[in-house]
Amino acid sequence: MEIVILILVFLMIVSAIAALIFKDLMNAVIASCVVSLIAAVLFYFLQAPDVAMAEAAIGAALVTGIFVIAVKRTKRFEE
Amino acid sequence: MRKLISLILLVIIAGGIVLSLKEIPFGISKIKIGDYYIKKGIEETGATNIVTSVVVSYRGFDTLGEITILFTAAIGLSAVLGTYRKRKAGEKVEPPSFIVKTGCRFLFPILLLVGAYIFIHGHLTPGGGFQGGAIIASAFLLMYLGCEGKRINENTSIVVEVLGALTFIVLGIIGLTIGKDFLFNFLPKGEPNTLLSAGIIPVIYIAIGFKVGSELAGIIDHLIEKNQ
Amino acid sequence: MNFLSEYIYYIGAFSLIFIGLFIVLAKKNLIKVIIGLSIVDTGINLFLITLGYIRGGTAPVFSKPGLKAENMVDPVPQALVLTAIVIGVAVLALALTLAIKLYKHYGTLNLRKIKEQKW
Amino acid sequence: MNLSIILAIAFGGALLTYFSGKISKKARDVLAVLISLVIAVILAFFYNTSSREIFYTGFLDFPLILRIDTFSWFFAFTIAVIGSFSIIFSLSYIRKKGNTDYYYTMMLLVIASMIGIILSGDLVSFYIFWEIMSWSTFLLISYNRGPAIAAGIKYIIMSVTGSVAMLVGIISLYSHYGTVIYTELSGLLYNASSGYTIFIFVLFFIALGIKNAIWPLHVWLPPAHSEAPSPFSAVLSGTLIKIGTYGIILLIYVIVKINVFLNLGEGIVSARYIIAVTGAITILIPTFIALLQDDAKRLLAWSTIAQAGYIILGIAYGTSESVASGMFHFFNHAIFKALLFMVVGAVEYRTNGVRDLNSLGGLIKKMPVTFVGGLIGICGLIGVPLTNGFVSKWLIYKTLIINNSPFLAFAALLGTWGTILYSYKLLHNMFLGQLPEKYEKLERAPFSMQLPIVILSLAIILFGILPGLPLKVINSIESGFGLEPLTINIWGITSDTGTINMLNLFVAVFLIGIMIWLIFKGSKKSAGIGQYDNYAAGTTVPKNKYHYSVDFYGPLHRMISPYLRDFIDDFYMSLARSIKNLGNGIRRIYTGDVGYYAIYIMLFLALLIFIQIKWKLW
Repeated sequence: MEIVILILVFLMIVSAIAALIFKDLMNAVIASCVVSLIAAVLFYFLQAPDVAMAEAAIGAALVTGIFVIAVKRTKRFEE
Repeated sequence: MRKLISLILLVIIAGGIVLSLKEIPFGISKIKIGDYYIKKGIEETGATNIVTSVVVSYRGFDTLGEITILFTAAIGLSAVLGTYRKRKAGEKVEPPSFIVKTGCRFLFPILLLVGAYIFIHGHLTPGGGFQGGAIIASAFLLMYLGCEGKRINENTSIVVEVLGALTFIVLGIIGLTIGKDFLFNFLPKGEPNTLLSAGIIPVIYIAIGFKVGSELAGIIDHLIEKNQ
Repeated sequence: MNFLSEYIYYIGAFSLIFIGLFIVLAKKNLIKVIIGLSIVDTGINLFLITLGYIRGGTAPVFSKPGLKAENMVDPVPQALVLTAIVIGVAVLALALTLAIKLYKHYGTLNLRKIKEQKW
Repeated sequence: MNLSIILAIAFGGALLTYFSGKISKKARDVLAVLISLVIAVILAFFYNTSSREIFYTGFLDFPLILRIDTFSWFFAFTIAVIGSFSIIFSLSYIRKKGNTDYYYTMMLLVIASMIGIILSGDLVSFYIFWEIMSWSTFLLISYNRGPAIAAGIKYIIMSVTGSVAMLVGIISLYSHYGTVIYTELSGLLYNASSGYTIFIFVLFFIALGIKNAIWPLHVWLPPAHSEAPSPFSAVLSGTLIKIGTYGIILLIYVIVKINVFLNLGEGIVSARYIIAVTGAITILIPTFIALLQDDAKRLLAWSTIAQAGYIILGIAYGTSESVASGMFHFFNHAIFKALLFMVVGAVEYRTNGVRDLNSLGGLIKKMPVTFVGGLIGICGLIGVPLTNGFVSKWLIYKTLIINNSPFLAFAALLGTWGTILYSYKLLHNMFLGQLPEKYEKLERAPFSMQLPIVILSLAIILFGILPGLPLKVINSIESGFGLEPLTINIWGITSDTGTINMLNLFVAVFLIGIMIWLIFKGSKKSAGIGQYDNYAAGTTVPKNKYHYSVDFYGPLHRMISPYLRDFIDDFYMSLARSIKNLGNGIRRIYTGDVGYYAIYIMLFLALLIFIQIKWKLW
């Protein structure tokens, strides 16, 4: 069980760093979506199903959608 | 240079946080006021989901403030983005593929249903108005992605939003008019763990669900459609 | 290993916060900065929930008859984080709208080039 | 009659005027005049009464007290009368300009707050009314926009500085003695250490001195007086700066008490001597700066500072004669300076805003009543016998000479000589000499302007011949202060060291006048020569080519102007500039780049954490 959590946190940090590194904003947005998604899973493990649900619905779906729209309206690549 | 400075600053801050976190162990009970809510929650509010009873009943006033923030953000967004964009004739919109289209059509009502289920059962199971509203809003996001040319009627969304907020406030004020506190739970509490229980909590959560759903859908609508 | 499993949630939460802060401090692109802010947001939420966790506790929902009140995790941070997430999305949407407007106005998202936010 | 009713009428009337202006312009004009007159009339009934009332108790545990005695009656009545005259004067003056409702409201508000200051019986209500006065004055000074706004800002910055100093003084008094009521404070400083008394003195003097434009604190006054609308300049110069005088008298004679004041310090470094010398400097320097001015209102503004110097000198000198002269001069100055500003205002009104002394001239034929007003005004200003200024100046010279202060007396005399020069320049360049062609068709000043001018001129003569009227009031004020009253009668003052009897002087002047008239009558009649009937170098002088009021006092100007730069003003300006530069320097941290702001926040956080790790302060 613990090893699963360790892997999840590791993945989360890696995708956060990926969001930092990616020059393509679309990829960075997807990476941050992954961060949110894993956070939602961690919330579930932390016995907070309400928050997990909210994070999954909002953090992973809505925020990503909004980011994608914003990136499409502006510029895709970081200078 | 700038990255170096940021890194040094963050290292110092991280050091401070590590020092202060040494005194807060993980997984040990630090519970203070939450204890009361857990022990008396069902008795006092009738909701089996304690988080719901905290959000809607014990700290209902906070929640009212919070949906006000949401509302303000939505207003600010529409004020910044301004008027409708007329789609130019020559502008080409990439049509969604067949699979996406069908999938969206198929998923949209199911998502609505799931959202509604979540906020109706907010006082019994995990979930509630915010989560359900967000799921409904993401259903609309899906609709925008998949179903070309369909959009929300703006007036309807505003009416739903206002009705949701109004329900919340009116229910709160009724508590005042019968001589108790704001947001007093005046309806019968009923049997715990049944759908019709917990007095006004499910009503308020349903109102919040409608409000959040229509508001977030409105935000998406603005971001996608309204632009020059 | 023991240390890691003890503090893994804290490590995760603060890694998110610091990575987000680093993005805010060091990146030039406005959308990237907003992504950083959302990561900080997630990290803080995770930290708050972690604070309320009790080892071996159950979620604060009396969905089954046999659950004991003594064994439940703290519901207060959960309620707080719930509202924080919703506010977070609203603020983020507003920030992105402003970013779009800035892009429309200046034709760039580079913060070093958008210099007229001076008073 | 209640004192709070006066204030209610004054403040309520100001508001009412504003709203009535929205309905009808006529009603507003009538209402404004009526309110100011009603206040003056009500105040007149308070003559020789003394009462005290607590009009509000709920203010932060401070009772707000109103009180009236002869001292405050004297000031309040003067202010109310001058105020109502200048409102009458405004009737036609302000008609050409916009925003009239606002003007009348502010004008009434200034008068109301001044009366409030005078009537208040504790320092907290004093301060509240003081602030109302400062701000409404600021709004009126910058009424004309343009350079007036700069003048207003200069005024309000200095005024706020003063207010803050005074607030510190009030708080300090409260924390020491637990009360801010005059009657309870009075005499308490007797036991205080002289250091504390000086501290209180300095704080209050910054505030009061700025209002009263004492020499190093005067820089706001010349631009403010010259840019404000003329009727308001009359109020400003005639009464508003005298609120500072009132405050100084209040401080020295009511709160601190005269015996403490006279014992504060020793010899040359005593408070009395320092303030008196400051007064003398305030007479000298501004008088000669006034001589150099070409703007009529600016000239009068500098003259105001100089005359305020006489008042301060008289009050601070501390003998019963000098205090009487100070207060009498306050009264006189209110009359003749208001009159002179009205005269200049009338000319300005008819010539469409010309105040430049080099381009006016010869208006005596066009505006004779105004000219006579101006003549009597400058006579009062100089102190010609049979005008009120004579008596007050006589008193100050006398007391300075008797009490062995020759240098102060000489300064006062020198100031008078300078006064003669600049006030003649004012009168000459406006009314005498050549009439420029463009003013051929000038009309007389309207009735609403002539009326206050005439009344104030008559008042100058009246109080010049019958100085006993105001001196009687001043005498009873002085006995209230614990000073020995003067022996007076209606015609003048009698004492061992010198008697003044205006009856004799009146008869003498009258006889001399008849003699001069007879001589002129008996001598040959002079031939009248037209203005353009002259020629030089064999040809007629072209019209408007030479205008001999230009560069009036030219040689004197060249001689003294290098010494008389307003270096105090330069000093303040350089101070302001350096502060501005400092602010601009600090502003550079706002780069306009959001990333930097985030770094600042993080830097601060990191600094706090670093301090905690290193020293464990909290």
